[in-house]
Amino acid sequence: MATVKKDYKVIGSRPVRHDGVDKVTGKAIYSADFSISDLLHGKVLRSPVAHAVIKKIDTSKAEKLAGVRAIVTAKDFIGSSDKNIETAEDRNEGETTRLKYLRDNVLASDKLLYIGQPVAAVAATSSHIAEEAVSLIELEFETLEPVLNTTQGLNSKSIIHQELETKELGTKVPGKTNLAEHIQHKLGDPEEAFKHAEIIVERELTTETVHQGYIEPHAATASWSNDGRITVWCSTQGAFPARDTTADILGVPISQVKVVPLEIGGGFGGKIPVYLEPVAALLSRASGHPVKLVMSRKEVFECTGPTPGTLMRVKIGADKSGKFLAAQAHLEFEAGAFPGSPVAAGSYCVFAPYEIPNILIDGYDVIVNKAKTAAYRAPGATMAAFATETVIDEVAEKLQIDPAELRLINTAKKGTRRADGPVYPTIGCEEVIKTIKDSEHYNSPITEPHVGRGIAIGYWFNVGLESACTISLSKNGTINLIEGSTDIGGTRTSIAMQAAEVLGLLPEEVIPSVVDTDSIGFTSVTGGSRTTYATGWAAYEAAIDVKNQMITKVAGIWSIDADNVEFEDGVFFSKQDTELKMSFKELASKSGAPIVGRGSVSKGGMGAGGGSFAGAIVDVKIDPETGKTTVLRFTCVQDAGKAIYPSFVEGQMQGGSVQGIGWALNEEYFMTDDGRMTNSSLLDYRMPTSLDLPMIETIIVEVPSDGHPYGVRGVGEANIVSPPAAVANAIYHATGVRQSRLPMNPASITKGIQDHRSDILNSMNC
Amino acid sequence: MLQVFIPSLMRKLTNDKHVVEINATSITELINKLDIEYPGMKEQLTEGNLIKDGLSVVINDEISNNPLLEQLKDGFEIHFVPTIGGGNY
Amino acid sequence: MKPEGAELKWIDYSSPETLAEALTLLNEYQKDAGILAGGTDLIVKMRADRINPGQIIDIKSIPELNQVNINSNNDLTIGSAIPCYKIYNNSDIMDLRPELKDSASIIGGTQIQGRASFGGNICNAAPSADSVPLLISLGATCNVQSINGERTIALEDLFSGPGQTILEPNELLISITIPKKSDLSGANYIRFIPRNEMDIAVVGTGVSVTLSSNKKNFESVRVSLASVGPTPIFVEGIDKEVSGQEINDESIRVVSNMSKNASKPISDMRGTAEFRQHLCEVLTRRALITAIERAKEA
Amino acid sequence: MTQSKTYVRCVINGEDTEFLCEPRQSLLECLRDVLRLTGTKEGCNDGNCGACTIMLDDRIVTSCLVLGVEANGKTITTIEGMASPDGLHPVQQAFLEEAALQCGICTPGFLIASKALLDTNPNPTEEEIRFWLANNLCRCTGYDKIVRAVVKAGEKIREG
Repeated sequence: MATVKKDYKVIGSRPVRHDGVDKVTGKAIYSADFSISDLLHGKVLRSPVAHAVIKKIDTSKAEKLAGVRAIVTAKDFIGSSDKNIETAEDRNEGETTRLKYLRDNVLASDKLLYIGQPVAAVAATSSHIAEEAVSLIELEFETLEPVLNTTQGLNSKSIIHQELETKELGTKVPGKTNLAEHIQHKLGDPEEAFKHAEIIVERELTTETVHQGYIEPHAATASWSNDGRITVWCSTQGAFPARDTTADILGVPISQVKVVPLEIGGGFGGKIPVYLEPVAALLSRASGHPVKLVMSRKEVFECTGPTPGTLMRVKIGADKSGKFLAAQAHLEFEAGAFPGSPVAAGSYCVFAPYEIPNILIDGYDVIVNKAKTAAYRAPGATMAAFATETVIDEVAEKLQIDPAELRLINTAKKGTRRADGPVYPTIGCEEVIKTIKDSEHYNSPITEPHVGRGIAIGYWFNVGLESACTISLSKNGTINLIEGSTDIGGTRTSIAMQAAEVLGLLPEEVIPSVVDTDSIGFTSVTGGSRTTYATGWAAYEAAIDVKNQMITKVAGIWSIDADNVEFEDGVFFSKQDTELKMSFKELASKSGAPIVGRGSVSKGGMGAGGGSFAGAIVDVKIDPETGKTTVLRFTCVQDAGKAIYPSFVEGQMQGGSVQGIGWALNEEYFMTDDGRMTNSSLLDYRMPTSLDLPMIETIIVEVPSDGHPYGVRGVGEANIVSPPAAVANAIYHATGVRQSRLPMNPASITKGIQDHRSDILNSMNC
Repeated sequence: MLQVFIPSLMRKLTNDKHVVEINATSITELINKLDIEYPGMKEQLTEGNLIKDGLSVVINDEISNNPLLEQLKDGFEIHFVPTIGGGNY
Repeated sequence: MKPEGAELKWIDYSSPETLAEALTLLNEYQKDAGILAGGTDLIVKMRADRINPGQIIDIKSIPELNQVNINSNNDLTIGSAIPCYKIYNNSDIMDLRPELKDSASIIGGTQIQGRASFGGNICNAAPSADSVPLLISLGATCNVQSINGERTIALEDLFSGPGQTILEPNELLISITIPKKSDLSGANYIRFIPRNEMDIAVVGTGVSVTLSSNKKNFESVRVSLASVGPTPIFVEGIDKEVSGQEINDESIRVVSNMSKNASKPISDMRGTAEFRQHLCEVLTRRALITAIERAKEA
Repeated sequence: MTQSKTYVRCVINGEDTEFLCEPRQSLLECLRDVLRLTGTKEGCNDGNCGACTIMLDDRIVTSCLVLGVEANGKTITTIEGMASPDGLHPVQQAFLEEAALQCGICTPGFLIASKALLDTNPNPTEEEIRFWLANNLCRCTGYDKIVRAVVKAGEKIREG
C-alpha cells in the first residue's frame, strides 16, 4: 500500500483541538446562544399545504397584538429604501428566475410549494408573543394537486413552475414540465457491449427522503443599521456564501452585508443554504431592532433541505471472468420545490469506483411539492451506491466470485476514464478494496445463524474551491492564524497543524481564529470535503510566506544574501557560515516590520486531488421473526491521502458510517398523501442511538493526492456512501432476501422473509 | 492539439463524434474554432461570451473555476460536463 | 393556523402540599386543569397544542402520591407520582415485583425515567404506554379520589380511547395496587421497537403466569397488549383455554395466537396492522416463555 | 387572572440563585434566556435529544420538559458548573483527549449524563454506558469515541 514516506513532526499527531475546552465547558457560543441588546424575537408563518396559489395574506389582526414590532412578507423584498439596490429587474431572465426561487424559498410570493414554506414573519418582544401573532395572520389560498414523487412529477398534469423548461447542459428544451434537468454521460457503446455480456443483472431500487439530522436547529440574528449595513450572526457552513446569498436575496451589494459565523452545531451539507438570515434582516429593517430567529425541530425537519427520495434502475453486464463490460443507470431524484437535486453528483459517482469501458448514465432532476433538497454528505452518491453496490453483490453471487475480488478485478485506478470523460489522477480505490479483502474482519469466520456479512465501496469526488488564510507572527514566536472556514469538527486544528509543520511549531503555538466576512479573504463553504484540503493548503502557503519573510529579515541582520539562509528544525542558519544561527523564537522577538503571511488558493471545482474512496464491511444479525437488524460489527476503510489529524479523520469515518447505518435501517420521512411529514420529531425520525451500534472500527489508507503539499484527501463525505449498500448485502446474506428499498426496516425485512418462505414452499409444491 | 470530448447530448452537432482535435490556447479560441467546424456549438456552450449556466469545463481531471482564464497546452483534455446542482458544496 | 414553533401558551401554576388542597383545586378547574407529575407527556402535548390547560397542578409534593406501601397481605401499592427510577431502585419493590423493572427501565431514556411516573404513564392513556400491559396482567387496580370520595378501578377498565380515561375531570389517581404474588407465578413485559430504547412500542406485551404446584401445568395466564388498539388490550378468556393444560409448545402457541386474534391494530408510521398482528404472536410467545422461567425460579 | 411572573429560588452550580419567570417557561428557557447560562443546549424541545440534560437534585433530566417554576427549592448543576477552578472534570478531560466531540452541540448534555453515570458507577460496561446515554443523540461521532471517553474517565476517577 502506498503511504507518505516523509516523517512529520506535527502532521499525523493527536493534539487536543484548539476550541476543545470552550466546547466542553459550555463557553462556546452557538447561533442560538447569541444575544445583543435591544433584541427582538421572530417567528415564521409557514404553508399548511403542499401546493396552492396564494390569494391573500392578512396581517392586520397580528399587527394589533401588544408586543408585535414588525411583520414582513415577500412584498418587503421589493422597493427597498436603499438607493444602490440592484433589483431583480436589472438581471437577465435566468438570473431573475434564480433569484425568484431563492426568495420564494425564504418567503413565498405567489404560490405555496410545500408544507412548511415560509409565508410571513413576525418580530415581537418575546418569542411567545411572536408565535401568538403568527397564529393571528390570515392566509387565504386556492389549493392545487400536489406532486409528491418523481413518477408523479414526470407524469402529472400538475405543473409546479409554469415558466420551467428542462435544461440539458444549460440548453432549454421547450415545453411545460416538472423535469428541471436531464443529465447524460455516455462512454463507449453500452448497447453493443451488453450483447457480449455473460451475465446481466438489472434492478430497480428506491430510497426515501432522509434528513442530515444535525442537533443544532438553524438560528440567525440580523441587525440592519441606519447606514444600510447589515450584520448577520448565524450558524452556517460558509460565512461568505451565506453573505453572498443573503445580499442577493435582499438585493443589496455584498459589501453591505457582514456575516459573523458563530459555532455551528452540525451541518452535513444542510447548513449551506440560507433560510432565516434574509428574513431576520427584513424584520430588522422593518422594526429598527436586531431580530433573532430560531427554528424548532419540527421546522428543521419540514422546512430545511433533506436529501431526496429517489427511483433508480441500474444494469451491469459482465463476462465469465467477472470483468464489467457495460453498465447503465437511470436516476430519478426529487429536487424539492425548486431545481437542484443532487442527481448530477449521483451521476458522477454511480460507477466511479470501477473501470467500465461502456457506460450510459441518465439523471433526472424532478420538481416536487416538498422542501427544497440540500446537500447531505456526499450528496447523491449514497443512493447511487445503494443501487450499484447491491447489483454488484448479485453479480458476484451469480459468477461465484468473492465480492471483494470482483471489485478488485474491476477497480478504477490512475488513468481510468470515468463515465463523464476525464481520467483519474492518483487515486486509492484499489488500495481500499485490497485493505478490505486482507482485513481481519473480512477474513473472520461467521459462526452464528441469521448472521450475514456485506461489503460495499463508495466514492466522493471532493472539491477544492477558494480559501484564504493570513498568519501574523507574534514577538514570542507563536502565530495567529486567521481563516474563513467555519469549524464543524476540528478543522481549526487540522489547518493549524499544516502551518505548524512548515514553521517547526507545536500545534498549541498556533492560535487559529475563524473570523467574519470583513476580516479575511473569500473562503468557500465547509463542505465538499474541502476544508482540511484547500484551507489547509492556504495555511501552508501563508506559513511559507512567513518563513520567507523571516529569511529575508535574518539575512538582513546578518547582511548576507537571503538565498544563503536555510530553515530547519526551528533554526535559521547560513549555508556558508556555520556561526550564523538564530532560532525561530529569537528571530521573532527582534523588532522590525511586523511579519504577516498570506495564503490564497483556488483549486479544482470537482475531483480535487482525485477524490476519496471508502468502503465498509458490516456484519448484521437478523431476528427472523421480527425483522430487526442488529449491527454486530462494522469496519470503515477510507483513503485519507495523508491523515493530518488522525483522531478527527477517524471521527469523520465513524460519523459518516453511522449516518449511513441510520439511513440503511430506520431513517425516513413518513409523508401523507397531501404531502405532510408525520414523523417530524427526534422520537419518530429514528436516528441511531448509542445503544443501536457497536464500536465503529476504522482503517485509514494513505494514498497521497497529486498536488497537495501533504497529499491530503478530504475525508468528510466518502464514508457515508457505502454503508447502506453494505448493510443491504449483509441482510441478504443473513436472510436470502434482496432489499430494494431504503430504509430496510423490520416490517419490510419481515415481509421479505415471509414472501421468500412462501415462494420456497410454492416451488416445492409444484 | 487539444483533445475535446463532446458530451453525448451535443453529439448530434458533431455527427456522433465523441472526441475532436482542436488547436487552441484558450477556451474562447477553442469554442470559436469548434463552432466553425461544427456550427451551433458556440450557442450550445456559451451565453453572452460566457460559459452557460449549468455547464462546467473540465481541463484534464479537474473542473476549472474560471476556464476562460486558463492557458491551454498541447495534449490537454477538455470536457464539458453538467454543473453540480443543489448547492452540493 | 398553528405555527410551527413550540412555545407554551400562558398557564398558571400551583404546587399543592396536601391531597385535600390538590383535590379542591382540581374540582375548581376541572377540564382546565393539567396535572403535572413528570411532565414528560403533559408538556410535550401542550407544546404540540394537543391540549391547552390553563391551570397546571403539580402533584409531586403530595405525600400520598409518593408512598410505597406493602401490606401484611403482600399487596403492593405504588404512589402515582413516583418516578420510574425510584421504582427500579427501590429494593422492597424489586424483591416483591422484580418484573416491574421490565417496563420502568424502558419508559423513555435515562433522563425521562428521572421524571416520568407510572401514574402519568397510565393517565396519559396512550395505547402504547409501556407500564400498562404488565400492570394489567398483574391485576393492578387504580386508587382514585375526588372531593366527593374515592373509588377503585381495575386498570384494564380505566381506558376509554386514545388519550382518554373514564376518570371524572375532578378525579385524581392516587396510587396503583398490585395484588399479592403467588410463589408459583412469574411475569414479563417486552416490546418491539425498531430503534433501541428511544422509541414508541410498535407492540408491547405484558404476561403474568401462575403455575400448578408441580410447575408442569398452567394454573392461570393473563396477557395484555400495547399499541394494537385504541386502548391497552386485556386478552380475555385465556384461562378457559389453558388453565390446567400442560406447558408445552402447543399450549404456548394457543396463548400467543389468542393474543394475536385479540389485537385490533391500525397501520401507521410505526408499523402496518399486518406486521403488528404478527408481532403480537411472536412477542406474547417470548414473554410467556420468560414468565414461565421466572415462575419456575420463583 | 393577571399574567404575572413567578419568583423562583434555587441553587445553581453551588450558587443561591433567584429569578422571575413565566410559569410557561421551561427550565431550559430560564437557564438560557433568563439566567444566560447558554451552555445547556436546545436540540428538540421535546425530551428526545438530551442536549438540554442537567442535574436536578440527584437525577439527570431533560430541562426542556421541566417548568422553570418547578426548580423552586431545587439544586441544579449545568455544564457551567462542571469544571472547578483547579481544572476540568475527568470526564471533560477525557472527551478532549479521546476526541469525543466534533461539532460540540450535544457535548454538554453528554458530559452531564456521563458524569451522573460515573458518580454512581465508576466502572460501567460498554453496554451500561450505551444504555445510560441512549437519551442523548450525537450525529457527528457515531458514539465510538464518546464511549471510549467515558470508559477512560471512569479509569481516571477510580485512580482518584
